[in-house]
Amino acid sequence: MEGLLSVLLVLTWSFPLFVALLWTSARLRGAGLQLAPFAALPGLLLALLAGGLPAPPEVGAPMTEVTLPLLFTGVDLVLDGTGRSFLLFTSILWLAGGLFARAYHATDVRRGRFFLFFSLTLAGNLGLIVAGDMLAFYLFFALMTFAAYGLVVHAASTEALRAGKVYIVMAIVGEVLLLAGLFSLGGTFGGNPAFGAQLESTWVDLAAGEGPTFGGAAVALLLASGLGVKAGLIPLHLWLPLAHPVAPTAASALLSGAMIKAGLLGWMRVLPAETPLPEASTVLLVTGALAALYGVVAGILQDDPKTVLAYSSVSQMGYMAMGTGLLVAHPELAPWAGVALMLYAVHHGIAKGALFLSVGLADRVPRGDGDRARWWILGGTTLPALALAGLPLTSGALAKNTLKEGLGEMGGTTYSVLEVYLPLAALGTTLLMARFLATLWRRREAADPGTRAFLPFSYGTGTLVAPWAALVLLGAGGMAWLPISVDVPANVALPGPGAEVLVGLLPVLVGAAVGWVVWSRSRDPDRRGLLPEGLAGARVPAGDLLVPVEAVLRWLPLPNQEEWVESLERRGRRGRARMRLAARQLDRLAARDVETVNGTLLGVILVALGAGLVLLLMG
Amino acid sequence: MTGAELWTTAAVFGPLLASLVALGGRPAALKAGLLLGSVTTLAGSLGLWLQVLQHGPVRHLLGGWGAPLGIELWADGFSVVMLAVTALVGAAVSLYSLSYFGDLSTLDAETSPAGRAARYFVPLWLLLWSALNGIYLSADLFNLYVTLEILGLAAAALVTLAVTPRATVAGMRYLIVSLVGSMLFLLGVALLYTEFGTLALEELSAAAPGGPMAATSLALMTVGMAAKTALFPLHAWLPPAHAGAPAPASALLSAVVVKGSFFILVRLWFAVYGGGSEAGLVLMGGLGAAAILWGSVLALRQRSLKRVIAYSTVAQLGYMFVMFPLLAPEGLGGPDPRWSDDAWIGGILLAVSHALAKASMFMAAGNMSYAVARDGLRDISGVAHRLPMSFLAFGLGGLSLAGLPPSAGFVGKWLLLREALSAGGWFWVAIITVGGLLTIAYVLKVLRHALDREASDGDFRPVPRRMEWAALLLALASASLGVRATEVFQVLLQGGVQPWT
Amino acid sequence: MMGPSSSHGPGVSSPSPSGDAPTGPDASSPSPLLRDHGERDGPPLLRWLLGLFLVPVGILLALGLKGAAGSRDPRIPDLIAKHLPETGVSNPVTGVLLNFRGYDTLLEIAVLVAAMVAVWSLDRGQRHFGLPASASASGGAGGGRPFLSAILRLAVPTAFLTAVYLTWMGSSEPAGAFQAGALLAGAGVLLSVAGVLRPLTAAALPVRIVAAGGVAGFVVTGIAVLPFTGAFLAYPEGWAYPLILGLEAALAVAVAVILVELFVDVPSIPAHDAALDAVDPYGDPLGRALAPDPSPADPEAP
Amino acid sequence: MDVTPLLAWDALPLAVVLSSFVPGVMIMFLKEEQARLRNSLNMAGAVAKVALVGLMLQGVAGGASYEWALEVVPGLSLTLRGDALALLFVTLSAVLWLVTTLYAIAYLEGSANRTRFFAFFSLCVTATTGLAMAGDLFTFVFFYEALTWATYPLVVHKGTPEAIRAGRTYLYYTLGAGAILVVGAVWFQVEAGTVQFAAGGVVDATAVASGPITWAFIFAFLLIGMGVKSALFPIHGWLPTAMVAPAPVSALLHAVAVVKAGAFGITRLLHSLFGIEVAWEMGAAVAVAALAAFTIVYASVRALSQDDLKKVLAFSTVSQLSYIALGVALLDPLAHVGGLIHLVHQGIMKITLFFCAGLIAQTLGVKKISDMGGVARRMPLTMAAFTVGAVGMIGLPPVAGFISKWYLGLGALGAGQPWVIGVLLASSLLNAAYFLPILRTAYFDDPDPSWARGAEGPRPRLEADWRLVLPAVTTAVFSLAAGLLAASSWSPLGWAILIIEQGVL
Amino acid sequence: MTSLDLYVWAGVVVFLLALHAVVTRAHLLWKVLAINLMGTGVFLILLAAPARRDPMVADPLPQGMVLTGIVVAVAATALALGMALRVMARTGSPFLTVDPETEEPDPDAPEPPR
Repeated sequence: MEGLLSVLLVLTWSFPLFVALLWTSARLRGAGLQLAPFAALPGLLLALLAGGLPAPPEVGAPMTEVTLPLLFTGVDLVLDGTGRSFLLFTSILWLAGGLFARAYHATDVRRGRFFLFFSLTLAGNLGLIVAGDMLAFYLFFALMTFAAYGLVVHAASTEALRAGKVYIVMAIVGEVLLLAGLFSLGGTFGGNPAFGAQLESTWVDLAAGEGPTFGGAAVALLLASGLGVKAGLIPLHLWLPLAHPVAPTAASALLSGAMIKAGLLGWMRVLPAETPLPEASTVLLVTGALAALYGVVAGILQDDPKTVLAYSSVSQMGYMAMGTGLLVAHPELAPWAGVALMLYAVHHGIAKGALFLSVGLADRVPRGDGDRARWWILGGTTLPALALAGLPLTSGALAKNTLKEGLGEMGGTTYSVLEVYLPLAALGTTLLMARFLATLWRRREAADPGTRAFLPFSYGTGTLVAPWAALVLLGAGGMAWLPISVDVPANVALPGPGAEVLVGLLPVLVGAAVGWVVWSRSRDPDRRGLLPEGLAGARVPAGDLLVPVEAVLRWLPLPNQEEWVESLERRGRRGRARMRLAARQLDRLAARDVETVNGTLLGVILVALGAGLVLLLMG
Repeated sequence: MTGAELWTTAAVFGPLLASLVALGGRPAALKAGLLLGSVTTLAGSLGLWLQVLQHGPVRHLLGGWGAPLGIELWADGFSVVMLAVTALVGAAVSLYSLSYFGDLSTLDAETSPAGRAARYFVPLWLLLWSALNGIYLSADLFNLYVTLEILGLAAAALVTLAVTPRATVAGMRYLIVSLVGSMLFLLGVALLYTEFGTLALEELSAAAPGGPMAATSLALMTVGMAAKTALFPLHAWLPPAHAGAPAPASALLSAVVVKGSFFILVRLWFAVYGGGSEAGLVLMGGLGAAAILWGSVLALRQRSLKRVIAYSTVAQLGYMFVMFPLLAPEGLGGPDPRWSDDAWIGGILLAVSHALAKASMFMAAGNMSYAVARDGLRDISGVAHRLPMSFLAFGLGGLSLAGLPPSAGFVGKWLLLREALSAGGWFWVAIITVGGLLTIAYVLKVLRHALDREASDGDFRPVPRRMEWAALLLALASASLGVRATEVFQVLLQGGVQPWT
Repeated sequence: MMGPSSSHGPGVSSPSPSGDAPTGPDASSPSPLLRDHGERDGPPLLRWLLGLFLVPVGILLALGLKGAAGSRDPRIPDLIAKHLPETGVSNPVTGVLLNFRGYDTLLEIAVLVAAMVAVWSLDRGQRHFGLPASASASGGAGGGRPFLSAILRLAVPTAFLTAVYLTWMGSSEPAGAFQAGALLAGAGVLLSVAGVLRPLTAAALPVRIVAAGGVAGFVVTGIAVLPFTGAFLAYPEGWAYPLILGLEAALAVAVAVILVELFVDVPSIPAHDAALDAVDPYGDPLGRALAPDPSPADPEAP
Repeated sequence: MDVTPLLAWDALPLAVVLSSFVPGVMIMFLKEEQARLRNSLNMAGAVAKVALVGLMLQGVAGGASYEWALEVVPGLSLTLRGDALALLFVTLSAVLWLVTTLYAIAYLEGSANRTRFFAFFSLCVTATTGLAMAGDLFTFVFFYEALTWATYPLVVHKGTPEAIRAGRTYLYYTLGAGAILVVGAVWFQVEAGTVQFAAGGVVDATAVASGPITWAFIFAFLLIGMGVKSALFPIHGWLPTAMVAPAPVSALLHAVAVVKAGAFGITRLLHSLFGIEVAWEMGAAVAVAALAAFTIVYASVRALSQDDLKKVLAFSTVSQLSYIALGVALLDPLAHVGGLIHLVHQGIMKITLFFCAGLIAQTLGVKKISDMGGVARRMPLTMAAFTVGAVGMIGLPPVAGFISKWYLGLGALGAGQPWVIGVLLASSLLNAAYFLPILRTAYFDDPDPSWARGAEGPRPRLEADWRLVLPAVTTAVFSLAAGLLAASSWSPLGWAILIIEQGVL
Repeated sequence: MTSLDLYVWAGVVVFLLALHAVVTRAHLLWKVLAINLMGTGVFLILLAAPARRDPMVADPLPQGMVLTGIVVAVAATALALGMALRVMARTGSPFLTVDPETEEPDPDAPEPPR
C-alpha cells in the first residue's frame, strides 16, 4: 500500500507533465488530446486512497513521503492532512473541468494548445499541493502561474491579450515578492528548508533576528503579498475580474475554484505555525475584511455573470485571508482555525466550480426554444449559490459555523466584532448570488455565437451536463462528505447540521427577499434582470483599480533610450566626418613629406647634427 | 685554427665568392651562386652561434696581425643573432627570387628588363649579403666604412633594378643619401683617429672616449647612420625606394639592409662610447617615438599596399631606437652603468621579429603584384581570395609587428614594457602601446580590403607555390619565435650591451 | 669625366653600335643634362640659413681639431716600422695596404666590382666613339686623323711600360696596383675613344672573368693560406712577397678593365619611353606586361 | 579500456589545446571544395577534445592536477594547468564546440569562404581552451589577445560593408583594451614579482597597503582588459554590433567562448591574482560588484527597446555576464558557486537561444521579433527549445538559470549585501519584460499564411535540417538537465562545489 | 699656424662647402660632384690632422686609408653618374622629381559629412 501511495505521489504531477510533452510531436498530439481531461485521475486516486488510511496521530504528520534527492535541489514530496483535502477537491474540480472542456471545445480548432496549457497548469497545481519543501513548492507554483497564462489568453482576442498581459505582470510581481521572501528563509536556513520542523526553526531564528536579512515581520509580509497576488488580496486582485470573463469557462472555473486556493495553501505551508506574527495577521485581517465587502459591492454592479462570480471569489478569499490572519496571530487556534479554513476552502471550491460551469452550460442553451432546459439549469445553479450564501444544512453553513466555533474559543473583542460581521457577510453573499442568477437569466446571447448550437442530449451534452451536475450535487450534499474529506483532529468537534439554524437562515432569507423585490419591480421583460436605473449609472469599469494605475503609467515620461542612442550615433558620425577632414589635411602634409626630401636634406640633417652635437657635448 | 676563423671566413667571404660565381650570368651560375651564398652563410652563422654560446665572444685576427695594426673579425651575441636573422631572411628571399623573375633560362638579359633584373639581382644581393655579414663581424672603424659603401652601392642598385621612372628617382635619392651618410661617417672616423690614433673598436672603448672631439665624431657618425637607417627626420627617402623596388629587393631592403646601419649605431653608442650621454639617449628615443607616430600615421594614409608596408618600416625602426633610453634606466653614472637585460633583449627581439615579419609582408605583397600587376588597396580584395597563403603570411607578419601573440614582437614588447614600467618611464610605456595600436590600425586597413566580399576575377597570373611558401615560412618563424625564444635570450647575454668592458 | 655625350635615337640602344655620327634631333643645343641655371635649387632663404648655420659649425670643428691631435701617443707608425720586415715589402704604405690591412684592400676591390655590376644592371646602352664608319673602314689606327694616331702611338706603349714598372716597384716605392691600373685604364680609354679598341660590353665573358679576377684572387689566396697560418690572408713565412706581387698584378689588370668598363659602359641617354608611365610603379616594378607567363617577348622592351 | 596511464599524463592540457589547433591549421591549407575532408577533420578534432576533457575530468575529480610549461624567455613561460576551475570552462567550450560545429556545417552549407571560417573557428576554440587552462597571467594574456584577432575574420565573415564596420568596432574595443591589459599585466609582474596564478591570490595585503594608488591602477588596467570581453558597462558596445556575424559565430563566440573569456578573466583577477579578501579590502571587489550590478540593469533596459531578435539576445548576454562578475566579486563562497555555475548555465542557455534565432532566421528568414507571430505552430521544437532558454534566462525553475540565481541570492545574503537580491529580482523582472512578449507573439499571434502546413509542398518530417534542430534541442535539454539534476555531483553545480572544496578558486 | 693646420682648415671648409652644395643644389651632377668634393675634404683632414702630432713621422695608416677612400670614391661616383644618366633617361629631367603618387584619390573615399 505504502509503495502504491508513493508512486501515486510522483504520478500526480508527472502524468499531466507527460501528457503536455506529447504535444511537441505532431503525431502524438491526438493521444495527448484524449488523455488530457483525465490527467487529474492519479491525484484523485491518491486523495481517495490516502483518505482510507487511519487518521494520523497528530495533525501535521505526513501520511506518505517520497524524497527525490537527484531532482532539482533535492525534492521531497509529502501528503499530509491539509494536502489530502486540498488534493481531493482540486482533482475533483480538474476532472470536472477537463470533461467539460473536452465537450465545450470539441469544435475549437486550437484545442490542442488549450489542453497543452491545461495539463501544464494541472501539473503545477497538483505538484504544489504535494510539494514537501520550499523550492519544490515554488517550482510548481511558478509552473502553474505561467502555464495558466495560456488558458487565460486562449481566445487570443484583444481583451483576452490585455487581460493576459495584466495577469502575467501581476503574476511576475507576485513571483518576485515570493522569491524575495524565500531568499530570506533560504538565507537564514542556509539552503532549502522542508515544510514542517525545518521551516519552523527557520522562523524561530528569523523572529530572534539572527537571519542575515530583514526581520521576521518583513519576510512574512513579503510571502503573504507574494501569495496574495494569486489569492486575490485587495490591492493585488486586479487581474481576477479581468481574467475570468475572457478565459474559456472551464478555465475560469478551475482558476477560481482551484488555482487561487494555491495562495491559501501557500500561506498555510510557508507561514509559521508556532511563532506568532502580529503585523502580518493584522494586514491579512484588514485586507480580508475589506476584500469581503468590496467584492460584494463591486460584484453587484456587474453585468457579466462571470465577472460577478470573479468578485464573489475575491470576497470569499477575503474570508479565508481573515481566517489565515487569525491563525497566524494566535497559533493556539491552530486546530480549530485550520479545520475551519479547510472546510471553507473545499466548500468554496466545489460551489464556485459548479456556478462557473453553469454559466458555460447557459451559453450552450438555445434561445427561445425549450425554456424548459434553461429553467433546469437555473434551478440547479441555485443549489450551490445557496450553499455559498451559507444556508443552513449546506456545506456553507457548516464551514461558517466551524469558523464561528473556533473564534468562540478565542473570545475577546475580535470575537464580538466577528459575531456581527459574519451575518452581514452572509447577507452580502446572498445578494451577490441573487445578482448572479439575474445576470445568468439574461445570458441570452452566448459568449461566442459560433459555438452556440445546442447539442442534442448525445455524447456532447452528456459530458457537458454530467460534470456540472456532479459538482452541483456535491455542493448541495456538502454536509455529508465534507467532514470525511477533512481529517478533523480529536479535540475538534464539528457543529451538527442543526446548530445556529436561526442565525444562519435569517440573512439568506432577507437577501432572497430583497432580490425578489428588485426582480419583480422591473416590469418589462427585457429590463427584468437589469439593475434599477439609479444603480445602473454607477458602473464599475472592468479591472476597477487598474484604470487609474494605467492612466498614471501613460502620463509618466519614460525616458526613450532609442532617441538617446540615435543622438549618440549621430554625434559619432559627425566625429568620424571631422576625423576624415583632419586626415585629408594629413594627406597634404604627407605629400610634402616626400617633397621635402629635396629640401629636407637642406635643413633637417644639419638641425639633427647640431642638436646631437650640443647634447653630446653637454652629456 | 679554432672554428671561429673558419665560420667567420665562411660568413663573410662565402657570399662574396658566390657573387663572383653568379657574375657568370647564365641561370646555372645564378642558381649556383645563390646556393653557395646561402649554404656558406647559414653554416657560418650556425657555427658562430654555437661557438659564441659556449665560449662567449670570439675573434679572428685577419692577416695574423693584432688589433691596432691589422683588422679583426669579432662576433658576440648581438652580431651572431643579426647574422642568423639575415641568413634566414636571405635564404628565404633567395628561394623567392628564383621564381619571382620568371623562368631564368628563357629570359634574355639584353632585351627584357625582367631578364636584366634577374641576371644582376643575384650578384648584387650576394655582395650585399657579404657586406652585411662583414658589418656584423667587423671590429674596425675604417673597415666598417668600406663595408658600408658596398652595402650602399649594392642596395641602391637593387632599387634601380625596377624599370619605372619613379623607382629610378628613388634609387638615385637613396644613393645620394647613402653616400652623404658614408661621408659623414668617414669624417667621424677621421676625428676619432685624430683623437685616439687607433681604428680598433676594442681599443677605442678601452680609451673611453668622452671629450668634445669624441662627442662631435659620435654626432657625425650618428647623423650619417641615421640617414642610412632612415630614422625619423631623415626617413623620407625610404618609402619610395623600398616600395618601388622589385619585391625580393624591397623585402631585403626593409628587413635586413636598414638593420646594418642600426647595428653600427648600437655598437658605437654602447660598446664604444659606453652609452654616449643620457640626454643623447633620450634624444635618440625621442626621435624613435616620433618615427613610430609619424610612420604609422602616414602608413594609415597610403593607398598602395607596398607604400603602407614601407612606411610601416619607418615606424617599426622607431621601436628599435626606443630601446636606447630604456637600456640605461638609472642613467650612465657610476663606473659600470647597469644595462637592463630586459630592454636589450626586448629591443633586439623586436628587431629580429621586424626583420622576419617585414620580409614576409613584402613577399606577400610581391605575390599579389606578381599576380595582378597592380598594388592598390582597392585591388587586394580580388586577389586575397585566390592567394590565401600569402595573405595568411601578411596577417601573421602584421600580428608580429603589432606585438600581438603568438609572435616575437609580443615577447619583445612585453620585455620593453617591463623595463619601462620598472624604471617608471611612463612616456615610453605610452609610446610602445600607442605604437602597437597604430600598427594594428594600418594592418587592419589592409586586411579589411582583403576580406571584402566581391572577388574581381580580372586576368590573374598564377603565383608559383614556392613564392607563397617562402613568405609563409618567415611569418611562421616569427610566430614560433614568439613561443620559444630562450636560445636567443641566452646567446644575447654573451657579450651583452658593452662586450669590451 | 664627361665625354662628348651624344644622344641617340629614341629608345634605340641596340647592342650593336650604330656606328654613324649622332643624328639626334637637337645635336646643336647642349644635352638637357647640362642645361640648369639653379632655378630649381630650393628657396634662397633656406640656403642662406644653412650657410649661416654651417659657418660656426666649421669654426668649432676646426678649433676642436686643432687641439685634438696633441693627446694621442704615436703608436701606430712605430708599430708599422717595427713589423714592416715581416710583411715582405719595404714600402710601409704597400705594407699597410696589402698585408696589415689586406682585408680593406680586398673590400675596396669588391666596391669597384659592386659599382661595375651596378652600372651593368642599369639600362643596356652603349657609347660608341671614334671616327665615322668610313674612317674605321680604312683600318689604320686613328684612320685619317694623323694627330690622333700619333698621340696613340706615343702614349699607349709608354703607359703600358710605366704601368708594369709601377706594379713592380710597388713593393718598395710609393706606387702600386691601383696607380698601374689607373694608367692602363687611361690607355684603354684612349684606345676605345679612338675607335681602335672595340668597346668592351658587359655581355662578354672574358671581361667578367678578368674584372672578377682581382677579388677572386684575393679571396682564394686568403682562403688558401687559412689552413697554414690559422688566419685569413696571413701570408706564410717567405711567401709574403711573391703572393703580394702576384696579387698586385692581378689587381692592376682588374682595376684597369673595371675602370675602362665603367667609362665605356655608362649607358647613353635613350629617349623617355611613354609606355612606362602606364605601368603601376609599385604593382609592376619590372614592367612585365600581364602576358600569360611563359611568353618571352616583352612588348615594352626599353 | 583502462585509462589510468592516460590520467597521469602531465601534458594532457597541451593535448586538449592541440586537439583543436591541429585541425585548425590543417583546414587552413585545404581548398574550398574539400568540404567533406574539412568537416570530418573538424568533427574529429571536436570529438577528440571532448574525450580528452572527459579524461581530465575523471583525473581531477580523483584529485590529480596537470601542469605543463614551455619556457618562452627566462622568467616568462607558457604554463597550462588543468585544475578544477579551468576544467569548468574547458568542458563548457569543448562540448559546445562539438555541438556548434555540427550546427555550423549545416548552417553554412553552400556559402563562400568556409575553409577560412572553420580554420579560424578552431583557432578561436584553441585560444579559449588555452586561456581557460592558463597557469599564469602571461599565458592568459597570450591566449586572450590571440582570441581577439582570431575572432575578427569570423565577425567579418559575410564581407558586407556592415560586417566590416562591425568588425572594426569590435577590434577598436577589444584591441584597445587588450593594449591596456598588456600594460596592466606587465606592471603586475613588475610590482608583484610574479605572474603565477595561485588560489587565494599572489598579492600580499601589506604590499597593497603600502602602495594603494599603484595597485588601484594595476587593478583598473587589468579590469578594463578583462571587462571589455565580459562586456561590463562602459565598454560593452561591441557585442550588439557584432551580432552581424553568422549565427554559429554569435552562438559559440558571443555567447560562450569570447565573452566567457572576459568573465573567467575577472574570476582569475579577483581570486587567483589579488585574492578576494585583498580585493575586498582594496574596495576593488565592491567596485566590480557595483559595476556589474549596473550593467545587469542597464543592459536589460536597453534590451527592452530592441526589435531585432539577436540584438535582444546580445543585450541579454551583456546583462547575464555581469551576473558572473557580481557572483565572484562577493565575499561569500555560495556567491562564488553562483557565479561559477552561471558561467556554465548562461553558456548553455544562451547558445540554445542563439541556435533557435539562427534556425528561425535560416528557415523562415525572420529576424525581427515583430514578424515572429505564430512561429511556434510552424516550428514547435525550435520554439520549445527557445522557451526553455527564455525561461532559464528569466530565472524560473526548473531551468538552470534559477539555480545560479538562487545561489547568487544566498551568497549575497551570506556576504551581507542584501541590495544584490534587489538587483537579481529587478533583472528577473526586466528579463521577463523582454522575453515573454517574444513567447507571446510566437505562441499566440496568428502565423504568416505562407508557413501554414502544406503551403510549400510536403514539409520534411522535421521542421528544418536535423543538423540545426538537434544542437538546439540538445543544448535545451542540457539547460533543463543542469537545472533539474542540479543536485547530482556531475552537474555544473556539483563541479562548482568541488572547486570550492578543492580550494582551487 | 703650421702648414698642416692650414690643410685641416682647408679640409673643413671644403667639406662644409661640399655638404652645402649637395644639400641645396637640385641638379644631379652638382650633387655627385659635391659628394666627391666632400670625400676630398675628409681625406685632407684625415691626412693633415693626425700628422700634426709629430710632422716628421709619416704615418702610413692614414695614407692607406686615403688610397682606399679614393678608389671607393671613384667607384661611387661612377655609379652615381650612371644612375644620374638613367634618371635623365627615365624622367627626362636631371632633377629628383617629386613622387606624384600622393595626388591619387583615397580608395575608401570619404562620403561628404552629413
